[in-house]
Amino acid sequence: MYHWIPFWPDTAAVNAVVVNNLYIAELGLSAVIMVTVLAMMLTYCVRYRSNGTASRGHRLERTWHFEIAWTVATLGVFLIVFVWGAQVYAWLYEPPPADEEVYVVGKQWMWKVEHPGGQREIDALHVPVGKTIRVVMGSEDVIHSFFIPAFRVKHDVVPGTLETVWFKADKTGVFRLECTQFCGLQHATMQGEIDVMSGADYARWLTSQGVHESLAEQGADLFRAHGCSGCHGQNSTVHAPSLTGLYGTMVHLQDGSVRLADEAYLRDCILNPRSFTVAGFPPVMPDFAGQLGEDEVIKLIAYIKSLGSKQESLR
Amino acid sequence: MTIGPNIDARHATALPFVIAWIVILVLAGISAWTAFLAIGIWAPVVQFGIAAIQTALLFILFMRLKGSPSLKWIFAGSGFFWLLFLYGLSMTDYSNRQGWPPTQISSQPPRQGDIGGD
Amino acid sequence: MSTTTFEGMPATEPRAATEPSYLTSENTIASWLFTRDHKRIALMFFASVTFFFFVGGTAATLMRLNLATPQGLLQPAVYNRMFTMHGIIMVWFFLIPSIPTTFGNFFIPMMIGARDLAFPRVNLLSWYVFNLSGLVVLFALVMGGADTGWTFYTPLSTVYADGYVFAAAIAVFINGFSSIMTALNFIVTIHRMRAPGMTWMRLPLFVWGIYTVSVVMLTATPVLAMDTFLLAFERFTGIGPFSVQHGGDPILWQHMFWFYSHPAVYIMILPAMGVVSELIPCYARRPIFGYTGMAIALMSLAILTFFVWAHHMFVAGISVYSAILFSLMTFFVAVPSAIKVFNWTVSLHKGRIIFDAPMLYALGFVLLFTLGGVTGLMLATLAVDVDLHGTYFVIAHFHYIMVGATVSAFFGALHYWWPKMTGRLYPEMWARSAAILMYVGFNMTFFPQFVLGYLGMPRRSYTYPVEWQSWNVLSSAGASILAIAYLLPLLYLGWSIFFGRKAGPNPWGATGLEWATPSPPPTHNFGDTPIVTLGPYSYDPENDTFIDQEGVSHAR
Amino acid sequence: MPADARLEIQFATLEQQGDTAQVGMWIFLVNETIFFGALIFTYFLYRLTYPHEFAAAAKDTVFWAGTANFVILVTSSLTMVLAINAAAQEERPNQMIGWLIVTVGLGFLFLGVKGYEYYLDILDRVVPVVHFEVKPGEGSAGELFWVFYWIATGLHAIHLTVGIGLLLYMLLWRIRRGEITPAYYAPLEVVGIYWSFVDTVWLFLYPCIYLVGRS
Repeated sequence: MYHWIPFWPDTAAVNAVVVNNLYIAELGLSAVIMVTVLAMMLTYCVRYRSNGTASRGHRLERTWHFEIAWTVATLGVFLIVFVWGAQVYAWLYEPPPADEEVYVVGKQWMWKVEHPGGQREIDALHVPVGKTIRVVMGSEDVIHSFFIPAFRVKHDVVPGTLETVWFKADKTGVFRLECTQFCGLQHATMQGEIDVMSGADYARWLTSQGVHESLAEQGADLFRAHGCSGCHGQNSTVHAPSLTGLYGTMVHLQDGSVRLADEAYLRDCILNPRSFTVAGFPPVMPDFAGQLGEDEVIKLIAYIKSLGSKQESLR
Repeated sequence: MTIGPNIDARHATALPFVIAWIVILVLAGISAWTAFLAIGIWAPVVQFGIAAIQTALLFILFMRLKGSPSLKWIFAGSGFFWLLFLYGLSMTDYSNRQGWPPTQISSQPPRQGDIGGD
Repeated sequence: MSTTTFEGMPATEPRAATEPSYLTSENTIASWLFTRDHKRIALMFFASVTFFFFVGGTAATLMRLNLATPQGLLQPAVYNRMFTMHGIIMVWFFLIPSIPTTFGNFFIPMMIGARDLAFPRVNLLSWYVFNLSGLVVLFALVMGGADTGWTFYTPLSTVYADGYVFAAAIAVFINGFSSIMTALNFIVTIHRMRAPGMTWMRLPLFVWGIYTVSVVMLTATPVLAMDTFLLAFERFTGIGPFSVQHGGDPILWQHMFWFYSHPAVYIMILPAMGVVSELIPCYARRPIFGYTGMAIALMSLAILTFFVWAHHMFVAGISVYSAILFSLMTFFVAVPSAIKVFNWTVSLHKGRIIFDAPMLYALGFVLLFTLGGVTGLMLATLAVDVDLHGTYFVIAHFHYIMVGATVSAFFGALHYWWPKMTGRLYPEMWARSAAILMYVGFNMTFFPQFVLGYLGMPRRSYTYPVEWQSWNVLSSAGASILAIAYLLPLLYLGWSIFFGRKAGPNPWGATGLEWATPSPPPTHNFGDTPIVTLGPYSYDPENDTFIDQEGVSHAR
Repeated sequence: MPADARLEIQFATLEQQGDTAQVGMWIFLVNETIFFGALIFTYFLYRLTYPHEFAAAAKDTVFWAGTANFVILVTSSLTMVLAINAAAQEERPNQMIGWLIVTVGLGFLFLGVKGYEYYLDILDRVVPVVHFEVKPGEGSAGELFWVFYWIATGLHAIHLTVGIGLLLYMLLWRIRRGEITPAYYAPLEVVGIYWSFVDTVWLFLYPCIYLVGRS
């Protein structure tokens, strides 16, 4: 390849292949439309130039059936493209069961990554090839956008909630990680690397990080330090919902609604518990908004998830 | 299509306006009364329904839409019509966005794929 | 004034030729500053928007200069302020007001046979409010600028940005009043001031374009006004409906912002479509293909444009179902645009085409608009948008529409109506070269950005990896050609005011009512109100004749 | 129609001029409707999201003041209409002036009540950021209600002040110079339309602000 003039980005994930196909189809459609318009325009411009001798008689007068035919044809083609795009979109934003999970916190101007084993990285993400990776993302300040061009994966990271994307890399190598939502002065440098490794390399990398505590263990420390265990612990006398096996279940709330206990729900419960009083429990939990950083919340969530989940039974 | 200054019979009497004024105030009384009843979601429904009726009275009588050409009717309605776009289409997002509203009012459990769980 | 007639035109004396032209009737400064003449206000608007065009263009030049090297030549803070100011100024101070306030102001009353707009004082006030908002934005710029991007996304704009965001938001807020006043004036004028016989289906398509754009301005701008008001409030006090700390939703800002700013794209393009629908029949010497369809397409664009705004938010974390709905709506809105492209192209069929500068601009418009349109389809496709959102692909796409198409139409309109506005002809060869140069420079600037976008270059970055430099240098080189193409008309049009050949009342042999007046027109346009008997565009390419809207036949 | 000093050059007749002015005002109200509608949209969104917090916060609004102002405004709309009625009839110019003065008086009365209510609000510590105390049950979203309260009532008061200014302009300038006659009183009608619209805004603000959390 002419490396100095790149035309096509790396394609290194199953997500990317699917998006590529759609993109190529649309490029073809665009080319057909452009060439049609250009050919018609050039033909008419040459043939009917002011000193041309072509006949000007019998112009198209009753035009409505041309217009209707043209309209219906374009609408039909557009609808096909729409359905295709919507299907892929729903697939892209509906995470399948994950082999691995990582947590990412966006912060002016870096990506902080935490692996479940407690390994931490900044502006870098090591993942194994051929595994479905689920990325749970939060923001500490402004809206960022998590973008891996080689995977065609992007999602905004909005403060105040947790977002999820997934990908399955199918090629080892180093790819770009970007922020595509302008986030302040050094937005342009809020970039990193995705290092896709073979399974063995990845396992070696994980152990070489010199980590003593997994994310869930760190969460357990926080769980005790902030007094959560006083009410939610095994031997507590306070009437509080048990967290064991909570993740992935449907929770009935006081106001009659039902929520799936996913990461975003757990985050909301920790930070703003009174809006999420579980049916049958008194609303006594203090709210932790302002006391916990996004990465601490993520550790707590990792701990709660480690208490067992009903994921298997849901599928 | 010239519409002259409205010198005609409907200006001669103040009676319709006084009646409309009384109706608006009575409706306002009902509206305020519902606020003190424990009827939950129906209170705002009744209140804003009454506000709509009062608005119609003000627009048609006090602002003299009655007897005006359709052009003014169209413009009088189009502001509200355009607001429907804002309210309706925004609600397609807010009614089933992941994690919004934080306390979900519908008792419909969200679809699994929508939440991104498991 | 000149009464020179076009070669071959019947030497009928134009109406009210004895009345002095609007340019020369009074010559004091006060007669300009307190004028109620729509034509003078149009020229004042023209001066204002041209000034802001070059301010915004300077910012763009600095940006392209910075991006010629991977590590950037400017300080990051300066670059961030440049693209923010480029966006704010180009969108609200050039593109949105450009065609409506200059050519709309000048020609709407003339095309419908009125002596002035319905509310001349409101029209003048609109100019003052516009300049007031311009002063506020220049104040923000001089004091250090804002660094949020023109989209002001919260919470960056409310809490974290350290520029003059408050002043910039207030400038946008004030600017909205100007938009609303102008739009209101046009709607009332087109409804109530049409000459006898000027039915809706006899309106020139430019009038349709301005009417629809006014409806969009009137109904979209108040949402932006409230949105920026709340933003300024939150920036000032620290609390407001977008504040995450208080349970607010930062995405609400985006909803209300794009509720305005998507229609704003149509505010820019609808009048341009109107202009092109004037130019093509005039220079192809044949009636426009599918007049009714064109008018319906304009109206449906004006409505449909309100249903698609969340396609700017497909990756923002909105509901998946909502995103699918908005994507579908976006494909629907593409249909009227496709109809228009088709009709413009077919309007060349069996014409007698003259390649004067306005026609070159119009043909360039159609091609650039089509390319912008098909790439818009790609962005409307949900899955592809996930990849392309926030990259240079988006930049290239909307510049094709907003700069390629709208600015081409602006220059086309400027050349087409220049003889009417000033009474002088522009130098044709210079104008043709500028038009071709602009087309070449534009494509060279923005086509590489499509490639860069798909490669993954994020927008609003002052720096990028070395391997993308070749594309960026190409783009910057194109930008310098484009800059020359934009400066050229300033020179030769300026020259033509003093030295150009005098223009007759109807140098192009066009059918509209505005050409039934002398060039430049007298203060009150028409001595006696014209009576319209025909629709626009009664050109006959077979015999090379045309019939103006008052029913008089002319040989060209 | 004979040539008239009040007829502007772009119009053919006074009828056309007067009617065009009214259409212009209606089109302006499209814009105003959407402006306030967008604000009320943010209100609805957060009220649906935080019903309990909004109820707790809205309990502290001054019910009697809002209701009194409702009555005052609706009554002023009536007197405005009566003034226009009188303007249409040759024999009643003094009645027109009388009703207009009553309308202006009611406008000032509204602002007086509103001002006193603001004073009570400040005593109650419900001014976000500068002077705010979180009441039980409000949570942080309660402050959003008060942000809406101050912005909405403030913007409404500005609109009403503009209305009073327009009425005074009519009274002290147009009417005094004899420009409002039974043959041409469109300017007064235009002001009347605007005045009633400001009233309409209050019809919606009243249940938004004063009728929440009372049960």
